[in-house]
Amino acid sequence: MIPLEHIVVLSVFLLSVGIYGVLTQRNAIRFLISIELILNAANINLIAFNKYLSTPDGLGQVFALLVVGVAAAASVVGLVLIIAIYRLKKSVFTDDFNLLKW
Amino acid sequence: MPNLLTIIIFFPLLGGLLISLIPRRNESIIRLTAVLFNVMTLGVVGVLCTLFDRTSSAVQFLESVPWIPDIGINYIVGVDGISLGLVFLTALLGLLAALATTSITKSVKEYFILYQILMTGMLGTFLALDLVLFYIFWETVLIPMFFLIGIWGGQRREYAAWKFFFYTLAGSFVMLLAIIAIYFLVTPHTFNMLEITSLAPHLNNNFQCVLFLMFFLSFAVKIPVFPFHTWLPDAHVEAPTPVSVILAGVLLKMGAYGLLRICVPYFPYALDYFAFSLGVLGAVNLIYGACAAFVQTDFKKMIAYSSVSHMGFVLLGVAAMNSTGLNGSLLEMFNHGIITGGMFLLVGVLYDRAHTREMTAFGGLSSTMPRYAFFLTIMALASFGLPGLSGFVGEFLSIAGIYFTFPWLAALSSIGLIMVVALFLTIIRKVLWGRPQSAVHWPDMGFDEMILLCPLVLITLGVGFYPEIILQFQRQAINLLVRMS
Amino acid sequence: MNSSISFIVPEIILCTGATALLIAGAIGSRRRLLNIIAVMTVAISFFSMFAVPGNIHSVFSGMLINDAFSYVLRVFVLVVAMLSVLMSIGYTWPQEEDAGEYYFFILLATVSMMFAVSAGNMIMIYLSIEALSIISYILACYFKKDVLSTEAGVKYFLFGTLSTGLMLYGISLVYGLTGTLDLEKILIQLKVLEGYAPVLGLAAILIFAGFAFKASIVPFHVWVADVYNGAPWPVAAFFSIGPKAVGFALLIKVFFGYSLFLSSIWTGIAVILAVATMFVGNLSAFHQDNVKRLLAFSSVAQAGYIFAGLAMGLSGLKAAFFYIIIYTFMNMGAFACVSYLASDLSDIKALRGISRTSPAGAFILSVFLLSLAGLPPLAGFWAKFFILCSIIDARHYFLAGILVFNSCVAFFYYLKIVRTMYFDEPLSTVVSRKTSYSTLIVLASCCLMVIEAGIFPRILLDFLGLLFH
Amino acid sequence: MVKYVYLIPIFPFLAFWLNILLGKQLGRLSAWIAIGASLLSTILTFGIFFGMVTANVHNYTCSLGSWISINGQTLSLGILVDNLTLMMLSVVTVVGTLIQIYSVGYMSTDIRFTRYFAYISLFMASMLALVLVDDLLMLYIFWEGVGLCSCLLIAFWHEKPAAAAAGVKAFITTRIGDTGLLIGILILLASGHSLRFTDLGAVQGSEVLMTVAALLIFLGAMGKSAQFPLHVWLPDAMEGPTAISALIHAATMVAAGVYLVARSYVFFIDHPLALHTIAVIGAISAVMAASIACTANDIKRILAYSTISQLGLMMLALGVGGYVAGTFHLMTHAFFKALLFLGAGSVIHAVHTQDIHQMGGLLHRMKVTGITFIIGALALAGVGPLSGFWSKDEIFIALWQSGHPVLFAVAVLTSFLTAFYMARVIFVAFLGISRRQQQIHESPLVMTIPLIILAFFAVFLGFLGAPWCINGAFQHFISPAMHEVIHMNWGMVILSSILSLTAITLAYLIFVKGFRLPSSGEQYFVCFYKLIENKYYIDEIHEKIFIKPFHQLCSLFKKFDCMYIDGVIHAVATVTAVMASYIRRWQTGRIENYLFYQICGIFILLMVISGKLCRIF
Repeated sequence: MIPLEHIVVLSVFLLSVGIYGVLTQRNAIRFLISIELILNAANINLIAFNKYLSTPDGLGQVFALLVVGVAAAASVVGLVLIIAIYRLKKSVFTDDFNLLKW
Repeated sequence: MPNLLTIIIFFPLLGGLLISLIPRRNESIIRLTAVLFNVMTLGVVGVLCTLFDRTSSAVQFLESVPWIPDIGINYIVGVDGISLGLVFLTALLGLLAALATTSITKSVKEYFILYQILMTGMLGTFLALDLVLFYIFWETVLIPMFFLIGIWGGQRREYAAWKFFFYTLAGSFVMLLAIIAIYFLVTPHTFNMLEITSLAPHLNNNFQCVLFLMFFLSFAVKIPVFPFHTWLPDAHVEAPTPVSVILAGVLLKMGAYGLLRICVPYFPYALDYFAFSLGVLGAVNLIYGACAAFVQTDFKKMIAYSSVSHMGFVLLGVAAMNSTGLNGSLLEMFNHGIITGGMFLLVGVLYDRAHTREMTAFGGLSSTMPRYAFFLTIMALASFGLPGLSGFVGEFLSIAGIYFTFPWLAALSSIGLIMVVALFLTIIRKVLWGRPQSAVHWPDMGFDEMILLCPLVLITLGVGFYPEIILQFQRQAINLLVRMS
Repeated sequence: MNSSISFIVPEIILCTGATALLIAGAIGSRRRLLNIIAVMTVAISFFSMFAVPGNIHSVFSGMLINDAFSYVLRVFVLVVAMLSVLMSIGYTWPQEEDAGEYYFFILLATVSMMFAVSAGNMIMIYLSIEALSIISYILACYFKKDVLSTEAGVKYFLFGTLSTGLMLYGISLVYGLTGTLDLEKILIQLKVLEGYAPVLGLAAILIFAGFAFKASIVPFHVWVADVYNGAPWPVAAFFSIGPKAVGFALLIKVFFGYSLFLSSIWTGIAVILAVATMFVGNLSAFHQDNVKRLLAFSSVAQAGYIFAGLAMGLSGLKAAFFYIIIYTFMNMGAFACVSYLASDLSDIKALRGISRTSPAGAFILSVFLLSLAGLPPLAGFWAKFFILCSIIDARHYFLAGILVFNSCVAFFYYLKIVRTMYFDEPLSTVVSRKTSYSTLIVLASCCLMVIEAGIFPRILLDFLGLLFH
Repeated sequence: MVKYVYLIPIFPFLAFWLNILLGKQLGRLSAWIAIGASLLSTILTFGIFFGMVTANVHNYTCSLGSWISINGQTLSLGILVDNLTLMMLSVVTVVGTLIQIYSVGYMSTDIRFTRYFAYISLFMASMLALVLVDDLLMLYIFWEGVGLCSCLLIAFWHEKPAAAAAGVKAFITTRIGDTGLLIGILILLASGHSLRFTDLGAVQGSEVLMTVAALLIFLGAMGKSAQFPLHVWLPDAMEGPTAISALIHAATMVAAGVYLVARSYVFFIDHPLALHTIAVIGAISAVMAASIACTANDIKRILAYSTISQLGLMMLALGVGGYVAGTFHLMTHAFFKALLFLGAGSVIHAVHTQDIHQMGGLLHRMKVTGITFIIGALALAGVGPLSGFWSKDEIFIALWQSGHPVLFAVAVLTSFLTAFYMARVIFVAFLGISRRQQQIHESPLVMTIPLIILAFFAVFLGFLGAPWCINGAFQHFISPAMHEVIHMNWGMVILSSILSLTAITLAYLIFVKGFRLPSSGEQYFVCFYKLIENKYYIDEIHEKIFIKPFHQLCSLFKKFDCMYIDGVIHAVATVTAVMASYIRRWQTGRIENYLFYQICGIFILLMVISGKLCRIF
């Protein structure tokens, strides 16, 4: 069996990639993808912990499923918003969203 | 009347509420209502004075209602010899200032609403005996004052209003911290000022000193004590006449009153420790105020700085820590209220005619406005402490008090005595003497203006001739204060 | 199960009403009807709170908890919803939008807030926060054609998803450490987890960041000004009180009730963040000429005060609670009043000389602003006073000093608005405002609350005393 | 009768209020109200005077009620009537009444006629009360009162800038002395002593402190009596109406300083250092002022310096123990100096100039004025047997007996100079040829009658104290404890007669015959003359040492207020504002920055929690 540590390292790696993406990407779509990576890192954690815990009751897996659903909803809303702003600004680059400041 | 003090405090507010119901176009009715309410307030205060037992040092007419029992905040009001004179002063100047509002023509309704709130705040400050209540009334004064200066003031009214507001606000916030700190330091925890009087002196010395300084800072801004005084000339100058009267006559006394009510009885060790510094500040105030006033070109500013100077006597009296000094201090507060109130009224009279306050615009009024000259001369003489007028008694007692404690300070302050004379004689010389500056002759004071000054002049003369009129009310309370500190 | 259902009756009513509104809006009902339905739904839900059984501790196998804390907060959330709905009715919408949809989102946001405050499980917390966030994104860009509104939505979305995503990661770590997501069980497990402190700390901070984002604690506050600025007035008002209260409620619940942080470190962190929040909020508001942004930053600063109270243990908790309630009314009142007086403009110039044209409005707005500033005897003073009491009681004199300094700064910008209304000459154009009853109700109730709680704070305190006895 | 003594100041006081409040309505009647009031006071004074003398009562005290209590002592308004009081009362009421009558004529054309009489009534009231009260604090109160009246009356013609400035200067300068007096009173109070004059002899306490107290009290007297270096106000005070100069600045108020020293003499006696100081200050003032008077050209200023000089002589006498001499000279001086001033006033009234060189030959045009003036001048010069002669003699004797040769020499020199400058005035202004074309008329009767009455006193008052006449009645009266018989000191009589005659002769040679010094001495003399003509530059020194630094201090404080205190306040505001605008820029509007903040925040919190930062807190 793969040790828990490996999976946790994977999840941390995914988290790091997600955060890196969030901090560096200017494209809103790429940003969305990075967020998904973070969510999935958490999901991996949840499932793995559920598996390796002494009393597996399926809680983590259920939660992961819920997260997938919620993340989908969030992505939808996000995409809608990005489309809405693309209509107005003809851009999906976050640098251009700077009317509101100071 | 069991709730006499509550009536006194909230009666003006009631007037304000009533005024807010009057349509704004009925200006004369608004004015009349305001005056009427102030007359009645003064009447009730008069009743209070007659019912007051002057042989007792205790707090009288005590009312105590639990307010926020969780942390022991109560609505406690009471009057003793220290506050009685100031309450009377507030009610009297309140009435006079409400009468002296002919120059207020803009938004009369708002003016009087704010004015009535201000009255409540001031009366409450003098009568409250719970620290939180005291603080609330103290702060209540702030906003009406900000508006009264900021809306109805002179050229630089906004600057003055902001400056006044922030100076005082910063000070009062420090006081708030001190109030809360003292609550947690005394056991049992209480905000009751009378209970703290017996509890606070047992605090350890460091706490006493720190708390003393915090309270003092707040009061120092209000008094004002050098170097926290620069709001005063601006605020006084820019405020309209009646507001200047209240500012100088009553507001400054709030700080000094706090000193007597809180700093002196609560922190005997700290008072002892800081007495000399306090005295030095008093002397500095006295000299600095007089000097700074001397070179001003604005009549009102001169009077304003002279207030700084006069408050030096109050500080000196407190620093003396003996009954002579404290009596002098308290009496000087009362006298200063009367005299400077009158002075500002007189400046207002001139401003209404000349529309300027530059000293160079005046001169020779002694010949063209003899009645004005009469009043101004008496007020100026009283200001510099001519014996036989009220100013002298307070100043003499303060100086005597400080002499008994710190002789050298008395010697230093006596330089101030000379400077004050120079200041007021210069005012007389520039305003009343000389050839009339302007070709236009201003009409002499009318009946309406004289009626405002007459009570002040009478009190000035009365107290000067027979100071017992005031002293008899305060003596017992001061004695108690001396015993405590 | 029966009791579980009866427990969530108010939420069910809200959901039903929301669905009805959505349908009614879609079939083109008149706005008036939608308004009535929305108000009625919230009102019925409010009254149904009285029917919630009090004898059960938890429902849905511990997902929701029924204690005094959550009960009070649910009622409170409903009050917030009512105020928001009323304000929305009175608000002059610049664009003809689908009101049914709007109320639908508001009511759903209310439902998710109610779930959040009564949550007993991390899953529930995550779900309700995420739901609240998603609805908020949509509400923020409610004016789809408006660049500002859309930008606000996008920014909110980008910021919010990252926050909730990280929070989720934190929750997953907690799950890994304790093997459970039930808050009470976590509490038991935590006691044996000394060795895992660093990981637990990471988890706690990620979760904390998620809540702090809602409560707008620095540095998780950056979205606040931009989103409030872009969002419509009633939405901004709603954001400034609803989600923020929820954020604080969760902070209290998770970090106090279940002490997810080690308490000794908690105080230090909370003090630093409170100070930072106060300073950043107040100083950013200092030069604002945009009233909406000004109020946004002021709400950040207010969060700082509340948080400072929270840092001070139990007495501070009560003070913070008092503050949140008072804050809700005065902030709501301020938003409603400005939006009413400035006729949807957010520049401070729109308020010039308002005192001449609308003296009562100017007076009421001054009451709210001065209460926010903490002037006695208004309610805001007591709120600050109790916070200060708790701080000084805990001997954090330095923090007390900073709070007081910040109050001074805050006085400046609140008074700046007041002075604009009273000192300046009115604009030449005479604007005619449409005054609706609902606006009046909002203003009057908030104003009364602010003054009443200022003169008799005891009533509210006694009420809170029940909560914390 | 003596129990009505408190009415003496009350009459003028009532007259003051009547005049000040109803001035316009009363018109010229106000003068007669004032005069009536002081006549009543005069009558009452003399009634009491004779009542007490015939009953052989030397002392009367009574208390009119308590005023204030300090340091455990109750200070009450008390009255002390003894022979010194009676003498002062008589002088003040008589001279006061006469001068008021004179003023009716002198001020007849003035527009502020009623106010003049109001002020003068107030002055009379304060002065009489000052004389009557029995303790130092009460004295201080009325002391300030007379000072105020003096100031108001000096500046009576306030349209003249010089008059206004002189009024202010007078009050401030005397106030410096008064402050000393106040501190002196406080020293006595603080050491628990009674402030009553009758108890001052029993004062115990540290010698140094009490000497300081005595010196401070004398400082008050210096201010009032215009003694060096506080004398600068008196010459300027001549800007006031001449009648005022006569009443206040010659006869009564300035004598109050001497009165104060005489009144608390028992106290000074115990502190020899203080007494010596009095003598020295008196001597300096006497000779300095006399020398200045020799060079002055303004008739009133000559008289003013003469007053300073004569007051100096009185102080000198008191300082060496010549109590009787001092008070005697005080009395005689009051009359003849009032006479001289009134005479000068009469002259000025007629010729409208004060420069003696523009006068001349006045004696022929103004017979009454001229003759009375000359009588006064001779009395002042100490020509026997006029009153000044006798009192000056007393002073010489006192000095001689005290055994201070220098002080005696100073007195002799002063006396010589006095005779010289008075002779100068007479020769230049009254004799010789007229230098003016215009018609000069004698003043009206209302002015000349007081002159005549005063001249009568100037001639005969001295006999009260002349040893051969009624056996030194004055000496026994003023100092009832003295019982020895007074003898004529013929040596002194001869000395002073020679002195005055020489001086007059010298003046005659110089101013009538045009006698000049040999040119070799001239050079040296010119320097000296210049020094004197510029009044020893004392005004300039005052200006340099006190007034200019004061003004500089004032400007400094004003600047300090604006620049430093307000500067700090504004700096605090500016720093906040700058910080605010800086922090505001953090809100860049770019979402990537926001996310960066968020991640950073989390990292910082992590660091804190891992124990690296939390130690700080």
